[in-house]
Amino acid sequence: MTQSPDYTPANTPSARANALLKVMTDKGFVPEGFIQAFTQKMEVEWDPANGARVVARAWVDPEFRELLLRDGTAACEQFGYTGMQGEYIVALENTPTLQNVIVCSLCSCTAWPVLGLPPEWYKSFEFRARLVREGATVLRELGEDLDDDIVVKVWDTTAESRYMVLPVRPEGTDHMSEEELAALVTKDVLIGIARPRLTELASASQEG
Amino acid sequence: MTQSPDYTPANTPSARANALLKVMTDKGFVPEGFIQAFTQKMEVEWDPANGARVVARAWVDPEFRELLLRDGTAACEQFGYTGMQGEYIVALENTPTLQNVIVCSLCSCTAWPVLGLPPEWYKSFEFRARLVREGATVLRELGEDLDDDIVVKVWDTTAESRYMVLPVRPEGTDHMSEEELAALVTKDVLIGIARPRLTELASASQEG
Amino acid sequence: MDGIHDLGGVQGFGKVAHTINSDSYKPVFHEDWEHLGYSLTVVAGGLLGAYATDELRHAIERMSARQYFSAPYFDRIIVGTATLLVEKGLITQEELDEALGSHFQLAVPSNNGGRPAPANANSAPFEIGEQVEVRDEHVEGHIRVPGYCRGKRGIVLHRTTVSWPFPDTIGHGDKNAEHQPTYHVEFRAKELWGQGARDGSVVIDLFEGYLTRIDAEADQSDTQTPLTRA
Amino acid sequence: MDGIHDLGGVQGFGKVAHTINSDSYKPVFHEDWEHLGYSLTVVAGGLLGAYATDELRHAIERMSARQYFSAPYFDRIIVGTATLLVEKGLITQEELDEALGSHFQLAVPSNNGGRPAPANANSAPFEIGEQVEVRDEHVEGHIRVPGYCRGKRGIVLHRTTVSWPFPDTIGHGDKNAEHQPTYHVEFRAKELWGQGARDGSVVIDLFEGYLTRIDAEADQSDTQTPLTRA
Repeated sequence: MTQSPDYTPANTPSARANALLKVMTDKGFVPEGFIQAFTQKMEVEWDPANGARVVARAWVDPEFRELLLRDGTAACEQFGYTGMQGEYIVALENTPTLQNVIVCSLCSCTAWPVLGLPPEWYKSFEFRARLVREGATVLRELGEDLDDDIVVKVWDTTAESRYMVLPVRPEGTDHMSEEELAALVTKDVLIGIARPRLTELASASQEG
Repeated sequence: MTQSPDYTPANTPSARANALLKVMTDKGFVPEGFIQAFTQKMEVEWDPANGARVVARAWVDPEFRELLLRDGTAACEQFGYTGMQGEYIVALENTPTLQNVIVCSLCSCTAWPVLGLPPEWYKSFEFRARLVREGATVLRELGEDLDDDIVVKVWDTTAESRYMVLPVRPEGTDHMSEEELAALVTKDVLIGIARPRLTELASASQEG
Repeated sequence: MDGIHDLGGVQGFGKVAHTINSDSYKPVFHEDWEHLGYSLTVVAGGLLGAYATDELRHAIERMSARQYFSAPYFDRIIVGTATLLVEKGLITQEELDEALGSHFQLAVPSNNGGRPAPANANSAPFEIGEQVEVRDEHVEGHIRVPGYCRGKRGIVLHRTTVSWPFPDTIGHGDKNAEHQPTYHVEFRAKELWGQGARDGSVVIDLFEGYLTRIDAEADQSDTQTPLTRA
Repeated sequence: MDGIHDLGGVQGFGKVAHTINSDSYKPVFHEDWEHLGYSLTVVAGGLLGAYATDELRHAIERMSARQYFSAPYFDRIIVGTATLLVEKGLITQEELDEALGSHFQLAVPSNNGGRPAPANANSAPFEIGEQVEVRDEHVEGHIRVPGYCRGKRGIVLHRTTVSWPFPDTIGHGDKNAEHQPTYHVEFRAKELWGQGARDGSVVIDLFEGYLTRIDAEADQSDTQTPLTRA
């Protein structure tokens, strides 16, 4: 033989997924309407705007900030951001000289209720392999060229803690409402590959 | 995007090989007849029967055996088994309680002139990954179930030494000629995954 | 297991295909089958209770290297889910093949039954600020220690207030797994990647059983890079 | 580099597809393009002298994980050869694409220029029977130290009578590479894989620059598994 039997599968990911769906449905394993409802949850309910609201609250409410850093799960519960993959939430506090970044080198663990499902690039082999070894370089390539005096601290999500980054509130935002502040906090900011930027207000708002 | 750009190449290994051949030929890089002659060398000249002849000689000639173990390259040169991937040959002496086995965990290095080109299984990810960690188990799975008192010594070909295994001459072969003895030494015996067996004389002869 | 999924620090990977804040992340799914990855595994692992999350992780880790690296993300979830449902006897390979119209390639069966948490060699939980060492173990079954921190030393930043079943046990379906807290352990980049590494650190979330206390008396070497002599 | 090609000891791989003495090994090639893998790389590296063997190894190591694991063996040689010929300016990506009629995927470019052999920290060559330690290094470029022996200790069985250019240098095309002998170093299985490993050993062929002498005075620990505290 010249190659392993699984070298070129004779079927596609889509066909495999639908075959498994069919078998599980035929067995009666899949409750009526469950997949639609769960997909709705994944597509709409779990949203980075949730994490953004938590961050904005922490920026304007010192007591809440203290709670968020002490017990992230309890703080997020106040917004109703709980449940699957949100059972033990830990907020990571950035400072002007410290940038926290989240990765899951072994698979794809993410705090779904506050960050939304992990994006493709977060699940990519490239991000998983490289972030823990050359964090600052990866961030620069992604477009966040941090000053040399900023230390990158990478959090590898290897167990059941689920992280969200609490960024530094940008200067020049004193006049902003909590809602306006939340619009500065993108999904990339919550994962930690980006710092919030005032100029992104407009485009971030469009993203909903 | 949902996958890397190279996920499903739009072309086949055969097409890529022939495209490279065309480009190199168009540039005038490929001398007339070279590929045919080199392929002949790979298919015919480099043959495990060569290593078998070396082993058989060592079994019948104590002086040659001493040379083979001291300077494998010089010993093989006496048969004309030299050149590419045969520049520094080291013979590994089995004993009744020691079985040497060769692998190249990083790629596929092999002593071409005495063993022939490496077989597919030798280049497989499975063999490369597992032999250095669980040699005895791999040998058992391949069909060589060694007694527990036999220690497996794996040689990882990570630099320029090229190995061949010198097996123990089986009992009951006193009457055999050098040529008959050589027929006991298969490619698998030279790599070290098998010990020579008297009963394999017939089938081994057929392999030429 | 020291599998090909253990990608942390593996070199040769190119640029991450992303630019910051360039993606709206909507729609969440890009192909119409992708939502089935999570939906079906939540049905199987959650509603049916057929397996724990660590069993799903282990099943995906057991995919052949060729299959793992060629399968898109949600396809790996599908293959892991199908593998476990077959292994648990809830569906069969034949049913999958028939529904698919061709062979449904599953993950490679496990060759071992996992292990219990290491017997408590630590007299007490680790404390914040304490230096700990990751056990230098080679475990054949499921484990949640990335290879790059094995045998390395770091500082405890946090001990979780919740405990979870030990992955090496529950990952093989053994519901008697000991519950343990995990620790956020910070490792300096130079400890992990050598003196040539840039400043910075990596914090890894490690179950108590993966860690050992450093005996101050036995530790006579440099505490920053104690295992490196070069 | 700590690449995905460094497969020694990686777990999760199934049975080797072979049974002893079952294969006649003739014909040597199974598809009519396979011989081109070696033929063309011998033309390019040998006749043209475009690159050294370690450069070819490095080029193959630089293939993306997806490409590496999905490509058959001789295809990897073709891709490595094509990559180097393009990088050396002897052919172009466009010529390959045109001949192929679609995109010819090459390996990922190197992000570094290799390194010289470590300055000689050893006062003399290592002797047969001497215990040596493999430097615990993380090298970004080409290197011929399999990851599984990094930082481990073994016994020298043989020093080659021939010297070769240091792979980390020549592998990046630097012809000023220092020539060094290599050593056959034997490592006990338990040193490599922990106390649970079965008896046996692995002998690795290591360039002098990858090894360090063990200072007997500094070595106060158990010599069999000196780096393991667990």
